Amino acid sequence: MEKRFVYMDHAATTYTKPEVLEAMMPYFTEQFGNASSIYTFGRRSKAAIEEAREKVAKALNALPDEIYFTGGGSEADNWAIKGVAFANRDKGNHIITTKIEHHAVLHTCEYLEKQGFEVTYLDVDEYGMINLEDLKKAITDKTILITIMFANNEIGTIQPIAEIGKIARERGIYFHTDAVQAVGNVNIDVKEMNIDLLSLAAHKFYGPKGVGALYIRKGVKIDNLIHGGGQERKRRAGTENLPGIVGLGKAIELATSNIEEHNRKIKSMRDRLLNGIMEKIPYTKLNGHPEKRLPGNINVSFQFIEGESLLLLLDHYGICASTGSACSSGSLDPSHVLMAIGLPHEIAHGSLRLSLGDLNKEEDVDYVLEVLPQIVQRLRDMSPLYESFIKEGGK
Amino acid sequence: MEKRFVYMDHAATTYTKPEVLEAMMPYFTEQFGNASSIYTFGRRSKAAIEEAREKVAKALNALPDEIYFTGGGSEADNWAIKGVAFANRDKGNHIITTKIEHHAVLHTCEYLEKQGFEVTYLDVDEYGMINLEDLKKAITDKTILITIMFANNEIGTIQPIAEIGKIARERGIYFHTDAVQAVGNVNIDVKEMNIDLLSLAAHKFYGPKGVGALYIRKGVKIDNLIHGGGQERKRRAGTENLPGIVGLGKAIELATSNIEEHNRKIKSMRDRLLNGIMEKIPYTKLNGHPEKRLPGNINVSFQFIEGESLLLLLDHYGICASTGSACSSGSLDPSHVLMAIGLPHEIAHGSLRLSLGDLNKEEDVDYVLEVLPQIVQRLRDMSPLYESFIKEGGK
Amino acid sequence: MYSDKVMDHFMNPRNVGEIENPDGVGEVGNAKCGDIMKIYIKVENNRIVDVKFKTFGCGSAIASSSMATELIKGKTLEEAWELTNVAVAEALDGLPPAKMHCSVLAEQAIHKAINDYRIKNGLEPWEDRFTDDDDHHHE
Ligand SMILES: Cc1ncc(COP(=O)(O)O)c(C=O)c1O
Ligand SMILES: Cc1ncc(COP(=O)(O)O)c(C=O)c1O
Ligand code: FES
Ligand code: FES
Repeated sequence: MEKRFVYMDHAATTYTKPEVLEAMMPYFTEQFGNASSIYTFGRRSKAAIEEAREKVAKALNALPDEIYFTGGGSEADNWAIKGVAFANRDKGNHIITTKIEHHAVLHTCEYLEKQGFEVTYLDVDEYGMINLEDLKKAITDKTILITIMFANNEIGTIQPIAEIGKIARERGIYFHTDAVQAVGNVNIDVKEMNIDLLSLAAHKFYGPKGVGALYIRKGVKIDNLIHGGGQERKRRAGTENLPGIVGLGKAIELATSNIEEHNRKIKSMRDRLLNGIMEKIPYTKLNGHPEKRLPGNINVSFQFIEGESLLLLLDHYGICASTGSACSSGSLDPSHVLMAIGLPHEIAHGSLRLSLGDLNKEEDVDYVLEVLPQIVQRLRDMSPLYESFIKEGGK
Repeated sequence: MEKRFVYMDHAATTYTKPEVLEAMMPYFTEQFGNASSIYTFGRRSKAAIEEAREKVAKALNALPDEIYFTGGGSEADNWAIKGVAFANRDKGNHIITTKIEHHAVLHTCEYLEKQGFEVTYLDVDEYGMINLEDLKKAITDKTILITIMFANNEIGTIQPIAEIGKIARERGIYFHTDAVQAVGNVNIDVKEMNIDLLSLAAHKFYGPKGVGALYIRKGVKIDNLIHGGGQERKRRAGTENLPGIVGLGKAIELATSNIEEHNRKIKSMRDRLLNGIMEKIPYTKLNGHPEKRLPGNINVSFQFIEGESLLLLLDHYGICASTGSACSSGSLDPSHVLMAIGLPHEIAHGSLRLSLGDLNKEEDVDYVLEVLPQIVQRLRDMSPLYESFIKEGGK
Repeated sequence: MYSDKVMDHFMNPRNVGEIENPDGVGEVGNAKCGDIMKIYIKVENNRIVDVKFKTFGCGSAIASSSMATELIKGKTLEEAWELTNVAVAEALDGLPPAKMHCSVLAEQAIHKAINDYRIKNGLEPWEDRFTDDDDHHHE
C-alpha cells in the first residue's frame, strides 16, 4: 500500500480552485484600485465587486442590493445576530436558536445574554433535527429573531429551513440561517424559503479564506457591526477586499451552477466509504441524519477509542480528518453537537468526521478503507475499555 | 505629451507587491489547510501564520502574542475602541479622540455615545496637530481610553504619539492609535511610545486588501468583537485568512526593513511635485503640517475650483487622485478633516490629495506638473468665483 | 504540536499490553473525560521487573504511558513512586500545556498499581499527592 495524501476535511476548509484564483489574480497587482474612488481605475474595481455581488444574489435568488460582503462567515453570523438584536430591542429581547449551532452563533448568543437578551436553545433529536413544534412553542411575543443553521458542520444534518422560514414569516419574526456549510451543497432560495438573513463563507465552497457575505432581505432592520467608511452601501465599513470578493463571486457561481451533478459524485463516494466503514469496523455508530445530511459528510463514532489519537494515526498515513473529541478541543467536554444528539461522552470521544469534496477521488476511498480499519484496531488493542469489553464476552 | 497612467492615490490603497503575492500564492491551492487542524497539513498553515505574526511583532517592537489578525483596518479600529470601552465600563465611560480621525474611529465613537459613553473630540490646529495641554485637560477620572491616529489619511499630519502615550500611561488610561496610514512610513515602537493598542491594514503598505491586525498590549482588558471559534487565542473568531495573513507578514517586513531609504526616495519626489505645484499654480494652499507629515502626502487647495471636477479631468489624463470635496463624498459637507483645520468650505471644496508611493517614478512627477496646472486653469476659467476675483483685480 | 519524542512514543508505544497474573494493577481516569489508563506491574524483590499498559486517550496520554512504563521498568518501588508527571513530560521533550494532565494520569496509574501491590502484600498504601478530583482536569 503506497502512502497517499488524502484530504477529507472539506468541511473545515477547501482549497481555492485554480479557476477561482485565476479570476482573482488581476486584482492584486494590476487592477488594484480602491472601489470607492471615482476615477476610472477605481470604478473598474467597483464593477468587479458588483459583478460578484450579482453572482451571489443569483445563487441565493436574492437581489444584488441584498448582499453585503464581510470578512468571513463568523463576521456574517455576528453581524446578523447582534445587528438584528440591537436594532430591534424595542420590539423584544428574545432570540431562538439551537443547541447545535456553530460557535460563531452560539457564542454570539451567549454574549447577547450578558447584554440582557434571552435566548432559547432548542434541543435536537438523535439525528440532530429540531422539532418544529418545539420551535413554535418557544416563540413568545418578545421573540425578535430565530437563528437556525442550514446544515450542521459536524454531523451534516440539514434542517427544514423552508418550514422554519414559514413559521417565522407568519409571526413577523426575523429568520437568520447560518448557511456556511450549505452553500454549494444544497439548493438555496431565500425568497421561497422566507429567509431574512443568511451567512456564507467563500472558503467552504472553493473560494478564498477571509471573505464571506451576509444576505439581508430588503427592509430588515439591522445595526452595523463594523462602523466607519461608507462601503457596502454604508452598512459594512472597510476598504473592500477586492480579490477576495471577486473570488467569492467566481466560486459561488461554480459551486451553484451544478449542484445536482456535483452532489451525485460526492455522495456516491461518500456512501461507498461509509458503507465500507460500517462493514469493516464493528462497534461503529453513524452520527447525524441518515438521509438529510450534507452530501460529503461522514460522522461516525468508534467505540473504545479516542478521536485525537485516531487523527494522529490517520495523519501519519496522510489522511486529513476531524474529530469531536474533547482531547482535541482542549476543553473538558466533547463537541456540543455530539452531546446535543445524546451521545455518551465516551462515544463522542471516539468520533471521526470525514468530509469529502472536490479534492477526492475513488482511490482515496479505497485507501481510507484500507488504512482506517487497521488504525481503529490498533487503538482498540491499546484500549483498556476494549479489553474489558472483550473479557466480558463482547457485552 | 503622451498620456500616462499615474497612480497617486497610495493613501487610498496600494497594489500588492509581486514579492508579497508570490509569498501568498502557495496558500491558496496547495498549502490551504485549516490552521486550527491538528494534522501536519494544518500545522504547516499554522506555522505560516505564526511566522507572519512574528514579522508584525518585530515591525512594531511588540511580542508575537500581542498581535491579532483581523479582516482589515476598520475592524481593528472597531474592535480596539468598542472592545476596550465595553470591557472597562466599570472604570469609566469617557473616551478622548480627535476631530480628524478616520471614520472607522469617529463613527465607532459616535456609536458608543448612543450606548451611554461620553466622547471628547479634541480640536486640532491649522496644521492638524492636537494640543497636548488640551489632551491633559480633557482627561477626567472617568476616562478609560484615548484614541488618536498616528498619521492622518487626508492631510498626512503625524501626531506626537510618544508624548500622548506618556500622558496616557502616567494616568493609567489605555491608548489606542490608528496607525493604518503610518505603518511603513514612520518608525513605530509600541513599547517606547507607550501604545496599548494599534491598528494596521495590509493594503496600505503593499499587502493584500481584506486583512489587518490589532496589536493589544499584554494585560489590556478588551472584549471580543467577533465571537465564535477559538482562533487568534480565542480573541478573534473565524477561519484564519491564511494567504492574507502571510501576505501581511511579508508586506510589513518589506515595508519596515528600509523605511529611511524608502522615505527619502518618496519624499524627494513628493517635494519636487509639491514645489512645482506651488510655483506653477497661484492661489494654492498647502493643507497639513509642512514637516510633520507622511512622506508621500500632498494635500493642497486650489482656490475657485471644485475637487470632483478636478479629479474627473485628472482621470481623463490617467491620473488617480483624491479630494476632500463634498461633491465627491456624496454628503453635504466637505471632509471633516479639512473643516477641523479651519478651512472655509469653498477652500475645502478645492482640495486635492496626491499620495505618492512605490508605484511612482520621476516621470510621473513631470507629467503631473505638466497636466495639473492646465486643468486647474481650465476649471478656473469656468468658475464664476475666479471671474469675480479677477474682476475685483485679484483680491 | 507534539515533540518528535512524543510522536515516537505515540507511533511506537513501548510496553503495550497486559500482564497475566500481575502483582499490581492501577487504573485511573474515566471514559467520561476521555482518558483511562491502566498499568500492570510485575514485582520481584521490590523491583518492577515488567510493566505493561493500556490507554484510552489522546496522543499525549498514549505517549505518557509509554514513556512512564519505560522509566519505571527495573526500578525499585520506592524509585518508581518518585516518578512525577513533570519528569514524564520532560522525558518526552515537553507536552503542550493543555496536555499536561495526560501525564498526570501516568503518575497516578503507577501509584495505584504500586499501592495495589502493597495492599495485596499486606502493606500500608502510600499517600498519593493528587486527590481524586484532580485526576482529569483539562486546562
Ligand atoms: C487612517 C485610517 N484608518 C482606518 C482606515 C480603514 O482601513 P480599511 O479601509 O482597510 O478598513 C483607513 C483606510 O481606509 C485609514 O486611512
Ligand atoms: C456552520 C458554520 N458556521 C460558521 C462558520 C464560521 O466561518 P468562518 O470560519 O469562515 O468565519 C463555520 C466554519 O468555520 C461553519 O462551519
Ligand atoms: S487523554 Fe484527553 S487530552 Fe489527553
Ligand atoms: S456641485 Fe454637484 S455635488 Fe457639489
